[in-house]
Amino acid sequence: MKNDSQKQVSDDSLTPLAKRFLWVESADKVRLAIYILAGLCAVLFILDFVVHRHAYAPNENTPGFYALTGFLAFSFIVLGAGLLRKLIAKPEDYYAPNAVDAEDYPEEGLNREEFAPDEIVENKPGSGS
Amino acid sequence: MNPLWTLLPPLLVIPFIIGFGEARRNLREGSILVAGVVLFLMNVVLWRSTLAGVSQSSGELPILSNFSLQLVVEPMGVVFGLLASFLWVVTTVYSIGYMRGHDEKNQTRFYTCFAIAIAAVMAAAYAGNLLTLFVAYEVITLSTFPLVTHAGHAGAVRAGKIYIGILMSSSIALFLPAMIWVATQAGTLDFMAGGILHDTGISRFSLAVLMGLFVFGIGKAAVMPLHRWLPAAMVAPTPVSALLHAVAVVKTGVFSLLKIVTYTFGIDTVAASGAADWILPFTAFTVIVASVVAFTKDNLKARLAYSTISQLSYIVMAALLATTMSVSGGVMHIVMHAFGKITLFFCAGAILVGAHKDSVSQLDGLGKRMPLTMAAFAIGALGIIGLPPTGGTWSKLLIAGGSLDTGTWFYIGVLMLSTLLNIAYLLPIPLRAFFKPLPQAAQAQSDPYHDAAHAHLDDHEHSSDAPAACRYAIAVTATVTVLLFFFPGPLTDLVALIPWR
Amino acid sequence: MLLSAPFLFLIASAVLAFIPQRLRAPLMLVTPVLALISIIGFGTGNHGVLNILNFELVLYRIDNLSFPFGVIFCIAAFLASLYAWHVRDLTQQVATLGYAGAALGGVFAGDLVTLFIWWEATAITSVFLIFARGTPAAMATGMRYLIIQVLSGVLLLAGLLMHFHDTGSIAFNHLGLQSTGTWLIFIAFGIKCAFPLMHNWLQDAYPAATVTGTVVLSAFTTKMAVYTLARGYAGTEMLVYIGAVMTLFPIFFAEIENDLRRVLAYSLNNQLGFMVVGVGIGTELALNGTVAHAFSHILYKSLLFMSVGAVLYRTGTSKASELGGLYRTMPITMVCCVIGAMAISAFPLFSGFISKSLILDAASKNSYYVVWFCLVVASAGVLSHSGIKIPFFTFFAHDSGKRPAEAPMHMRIAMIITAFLCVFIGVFPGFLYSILPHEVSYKPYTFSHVLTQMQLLCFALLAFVYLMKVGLHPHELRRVNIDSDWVYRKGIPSILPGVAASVIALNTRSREWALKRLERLGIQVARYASPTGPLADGWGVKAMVGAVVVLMFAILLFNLWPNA
Amino acid sequence: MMDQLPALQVMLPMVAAPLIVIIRHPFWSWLIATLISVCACWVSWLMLQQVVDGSIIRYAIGGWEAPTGIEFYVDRANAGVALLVSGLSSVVLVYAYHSIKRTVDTSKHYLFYAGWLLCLTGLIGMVITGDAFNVFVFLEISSLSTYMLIAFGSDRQALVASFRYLVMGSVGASFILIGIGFLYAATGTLNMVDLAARIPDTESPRAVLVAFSFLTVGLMIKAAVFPLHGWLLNAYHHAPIAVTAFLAGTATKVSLYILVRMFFSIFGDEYSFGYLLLNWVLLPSAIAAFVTMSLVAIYQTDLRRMLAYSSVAQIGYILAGISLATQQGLTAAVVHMFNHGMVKATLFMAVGCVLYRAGHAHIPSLERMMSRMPFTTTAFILSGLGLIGVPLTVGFVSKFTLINALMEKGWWPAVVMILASSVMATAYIGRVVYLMLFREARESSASGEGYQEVPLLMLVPMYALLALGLYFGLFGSQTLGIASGAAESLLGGYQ
Repeated sequence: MKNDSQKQVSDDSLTPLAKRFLWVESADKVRLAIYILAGLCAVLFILDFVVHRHAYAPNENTPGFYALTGFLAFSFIVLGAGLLRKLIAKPEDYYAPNAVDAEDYPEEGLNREEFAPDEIVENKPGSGS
Repeated sequence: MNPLWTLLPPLLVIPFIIGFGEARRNLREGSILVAGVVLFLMNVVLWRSTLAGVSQSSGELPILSNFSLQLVVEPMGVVFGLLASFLWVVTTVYSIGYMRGHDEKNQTRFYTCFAIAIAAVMAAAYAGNLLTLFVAYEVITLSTFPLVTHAGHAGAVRAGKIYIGILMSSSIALFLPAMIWVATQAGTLDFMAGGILHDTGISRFSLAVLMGLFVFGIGKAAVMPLHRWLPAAMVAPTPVSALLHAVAVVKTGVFSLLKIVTYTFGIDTVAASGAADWILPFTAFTVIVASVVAFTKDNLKARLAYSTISQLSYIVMAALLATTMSVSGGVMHIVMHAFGKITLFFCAGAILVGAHKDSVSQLDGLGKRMPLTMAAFAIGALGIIGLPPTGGTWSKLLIAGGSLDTGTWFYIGVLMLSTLLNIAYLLPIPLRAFFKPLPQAAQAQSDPYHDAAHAHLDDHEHSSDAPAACRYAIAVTATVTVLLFFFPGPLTDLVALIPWR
Repeated sequence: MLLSAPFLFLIASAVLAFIPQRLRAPLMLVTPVLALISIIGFGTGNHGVLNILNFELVLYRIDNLSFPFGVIFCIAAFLASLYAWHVRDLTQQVATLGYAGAALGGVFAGDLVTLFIWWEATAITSVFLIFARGTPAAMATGMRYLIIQVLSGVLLLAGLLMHFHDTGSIAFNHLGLQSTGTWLIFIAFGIKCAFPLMHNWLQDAYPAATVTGTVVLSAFTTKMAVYTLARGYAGTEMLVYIGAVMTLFPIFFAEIENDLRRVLAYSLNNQLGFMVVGVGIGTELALNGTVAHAFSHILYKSLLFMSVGAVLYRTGTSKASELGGLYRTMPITMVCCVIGAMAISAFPLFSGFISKSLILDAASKNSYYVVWFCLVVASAGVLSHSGIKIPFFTFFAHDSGKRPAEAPMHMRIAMIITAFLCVFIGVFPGFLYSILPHEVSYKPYTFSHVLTQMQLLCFALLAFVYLMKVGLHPHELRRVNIDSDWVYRKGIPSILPGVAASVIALNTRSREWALKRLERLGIQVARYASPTGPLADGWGVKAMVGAVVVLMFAILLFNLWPNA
Repeated sequence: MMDQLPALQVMLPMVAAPLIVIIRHPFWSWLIATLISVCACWVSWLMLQQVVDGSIIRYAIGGWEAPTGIEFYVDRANAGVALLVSGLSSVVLVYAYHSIKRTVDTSKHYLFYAGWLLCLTGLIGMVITGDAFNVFVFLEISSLSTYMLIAFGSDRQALVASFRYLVMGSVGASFILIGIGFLYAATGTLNMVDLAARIPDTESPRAVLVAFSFLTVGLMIKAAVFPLHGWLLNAYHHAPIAVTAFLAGTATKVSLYILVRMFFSIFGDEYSFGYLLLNWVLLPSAIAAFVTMSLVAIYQTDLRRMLAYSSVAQIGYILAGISLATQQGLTAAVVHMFNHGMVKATLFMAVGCVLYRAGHAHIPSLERMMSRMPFTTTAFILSGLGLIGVPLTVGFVSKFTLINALMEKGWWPAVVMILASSVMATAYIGRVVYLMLFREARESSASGEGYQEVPLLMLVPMYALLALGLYFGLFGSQTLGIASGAAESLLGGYQ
């Protein structure tokens, strides 16, 4: 909530659906979620040793193959991309004025609307442009 | 019906044009319209009877001992005759709006020369032999000269000199001897199925030279380096540009070449002898370079002119490739390009009359003021590029297909590249009109060439679009451009009747 | 023929221009429904066979392969129209229907000429969805897009003509890479299918389109290309490797891309890779996988574009660096986005799972182990950029402080329906399997299959959490990334002016030189030929007497000529 | 009566000339001259009718048969030339009435018309005579009267021009005389048919050769063949315009006819072109003529002078046709003689109309002539197109035939040169036409406003000739038929 110029919306005025996700604000609950994920991973990993999987590819039946692949592939991609960025990232106006990156989306195509707790029901469709 | 009749409406209307004159201009233009419609109907009659397999010809006028003037109806001529007569009507409607809206002077002279040119175009369309074609060709050159210099100022005069200088000297220095050479070799100049040169024992080298004489002698086909008259002629009033660049002049050039290749050389002779092989690169060069030059032109009409040069070389190329497919494509492209390009010129004129703008860079945001004009422009542009849903697709398909039969894939590549270039220089015009905002300081700019525009700036400033007559004409040609895509049948039926051998 | 699906769309798009504003959006909804009915009503077979210019055209061919594409295109058109209910811009509306119609036409085209026409038509119609943004940048982007699309078209034209020249037939059946013509057609298809190095138009154009336009764009062109590849080049081994590369390299770009719509475009490219691999393998199973994947992909990719579009619509930006924390006020959009993300990541019970598995299975069954492994890696990658990055950085992550209102009602409805379909297909794959081109005996929900997929995804998630914790995950930065389009956007334009200038200078200089020569010649000639010059005035008595002598001499000389 | 036609042809103008001198009345002398000319024209028409089928009229003067007496020899070749001469004379005479009244002192009109008739006598006589020495006699008659007619020109330079022509013409005439002398010495006859028969087996070929060269060069001078055309320029420029029109159409053509007759009938094409390779002289001369003279014409500022140069160039075309020595080439040459005669006469008549009203023929001052003198201008333009050789005009007919003939012979360089010259012709005519039609009149020449059309008596003959030209442009097969017959007769030699 660093941006104070924006209209403050208190958590209470959110829709019920949104309220269900407020836990992501809490560090504890997030940590809990991570633990759950870790636990799930552990269970899945263990299952590999229990269940006989049908496989075609070599090494596919190696226990933990998918787990390891998932983890390493993801890490490789993310880290590789980070390196890639060092090579190819350019300022946003690099291709300007012939690219949309450097310009704002034209307002007439938008319907900017602030969240208003009182009227959760949307105004009619088509009130846009 | 005797094809000679087709010369009468445009010629007979001339006394009426002069007689009614400026004082009774409604009657004057009304009479032209009547003549135009009659002429079109005559061509329709010829069309129907050609489809029915009836061959018609006029009597012979022996201007030389062995060679006469004669008109003969054949499918290619019917295509051209129908096209020219139809567009004469449309162009006249457009001219009424344009010439009045633009307060042009000497309108009587304008319409008179126009009518003479149309009569000559009819003669060219139905020319039964090379001599007749040559005569009609020259008459067209001479009768359109006053149209080019219509404005009368120094620029128009200079342009007129280039125009007549190139067209006359090329036709005298190259076309004429080529024709006489054919006469010397073949002893006849008649257009005959399969050509007249194959049994004359003419050498391959001579054939190649002869072909060169024809291609460059027919300066109206605007193969580089004989193209400069075409952009020069742009000083003419827009209906003239439309007539010159879509119907009468340029199309006579390429049409003549198609006829010569088909009926004088015979496509088999050309293909077998390779007579055209050394000229084809010129056409390819023209196709590409003219497109590139068009890209650099900001003046709308100049851009269209270079586009025309490029497109004409499509047809010349089609003729020189000399396969049934490519020549069919060439004949069809005459029609397809005519409708597309005349639409573009009509639009250019409408923009000039309606908004007093003549440069591509001035068109930003104009689409809101002249939606119909700019939409039609987009359609015309698609027609030139050869994209669906316009008829240009079919002709481009055939020309490209025909180029394969020659065993080289170079020309198909040229056509493809040209298509992309066409997009790059044509489509931004309507697009910026529609999708770019009006410039902040939307002060009306006027064209230095058209001083008359200043005086009427205020009157037109409030008008939303071009004059009504212009809009009707634009709507008609744009619609036909699209219809030719969905219903190419009438055209293909005619083309299928061309006797190749 | 006018009642066939493509023409229904075309007619409707033409009608749009002539009916009042309030009827346009409903018409746009009705048209896909009617078209779907029409497709089913026509039934399989060749319709609209006619002969133009010696070409035997088959305008409307419905068979097992084209049918599912037709169905999904109609659905996509319906959903996109619903999503765009608020749009009052006639250009976009006409373009949308025209584009959908053209894509349908391409899919149902029974010959190459008809295909070519629709192929070009998709380019012409779709580009207006980019132009409609109305900015100079959109103009430029649209022109680039159009030129590349038409380039594809002209290559197709050239190829089909060569093919016709070789075989005398324009029928669009299996082609294979057997001649220059078919190679050209292959490249044409490849451009629209965004093969590596031909892909840039996709990432360039999609972020430049309008909010609703991108949703439309994402559905048709590339999938039509997949269809044509499946039709013409099934079993072409090269496609397997092309597809494998396609699945991998966009992931890296997507990972560091800031504009979420471009992230999705890269993701789209990566998903196309799976389909291309399927085509390349070419077995019944693989082709089924391709079609199924295209089907489900259209849905979840639309859903993702819709949700990002909704955010853009409300906030004015789709850049990850500007967003975050939107779940508070746009929860429905967020949920739909997450469903889309899970679908594309191929979580079990979502559509991606039941379609992608077919392709992976086909790859391993046919012993493309390396490729298979690439696909597995790519699956993890999909999770990274589409499954996590899109929803996470938009709706969670650090709070941008933006508090936009929830997406408008019609957008929400559209998203919810799409999300429902993603889940529905995932849960009941039989429905989708029943319309695939070949008989399906595949069971996606085996224990080991679910297990391995969950292992892959969960450990990938774990890696994400780990990398976030240790701070190795790249931050979202306001940057653009160079792709191979640098060549024609920066490289060539930077040398072109120089080249052009030198050509122009050469031309000018040579012309000036020639003109000067001519002028000098003219002056010389004028000096001789002018009224007082020697040519005009040099013919006095003396000259004549001289000439008489010369002529006499000449005539007498010939007396001595050898032939005498 | 019909038997006496050749004699009538010559005698009519010859007798009428002294009659005019006796009458001395300006109007009557004009009328008589005109009527006589028309009669002569009619006579030549009748003659043409008689010979057009290929038959030959041989008329022995005074009943003394050849070779002792002098005979007139009329066939297809010269009947046409005679018709051209007498026809143009008639038309131009009608036209000349006003033109001459304006420029020549009334008291001298009778002399003028008498001179004209003598000139006509001489020209027709040259054409139809069958006797070599007689050719010289008639040539002198026509030449002397021409010198006089030229001297009638309104400006002082006319005298100079006349004198120069006199000098050059005399050279030419003496050469011809010398040539005839040698021929007589070598063969002992002056009758042309006899000459033709005896030359091949003469015992003194050297003498024949010398005769040939003197005759050729002499006739070339009279025919104004490049580079012996020096007299023509000033003569055409400064003579009364009616005289110019007449001479341009006839005088050079008659000399060319004699040349052709000599080459083909007397010496035979085998001798002239096969043995002597005369084409190596004629063709370069022709090419030089139509290239340089067309070029020079572009730069001229006086309309008359421009047309004079053009005439030299056109003579080059005719010469090119002759030098081919083929049926086709000769046909082209003959038809071009005829066509060019008509066209050039019309053009000079139009120039005369301009002179009549404007008093000058300065090209840059011709702006907007169309609005001032529409009929004159139209006539000028239409015949100008004919000169260029635009299709549907007579010029096209001759050019087509000529190029066709050259191509059949394979003389490509000549073809190229003709085309180049045609382009130049387009330039010099086009320049004038452009000025007349389009150029706005400048302030200075605005004072010339109020030109009117010339009197009807000038317009009617001009338009008659124009109409004839247009007719033969459309029905070129008729002139070509006659010309082809003429060429056949010429090539066939004397029977």
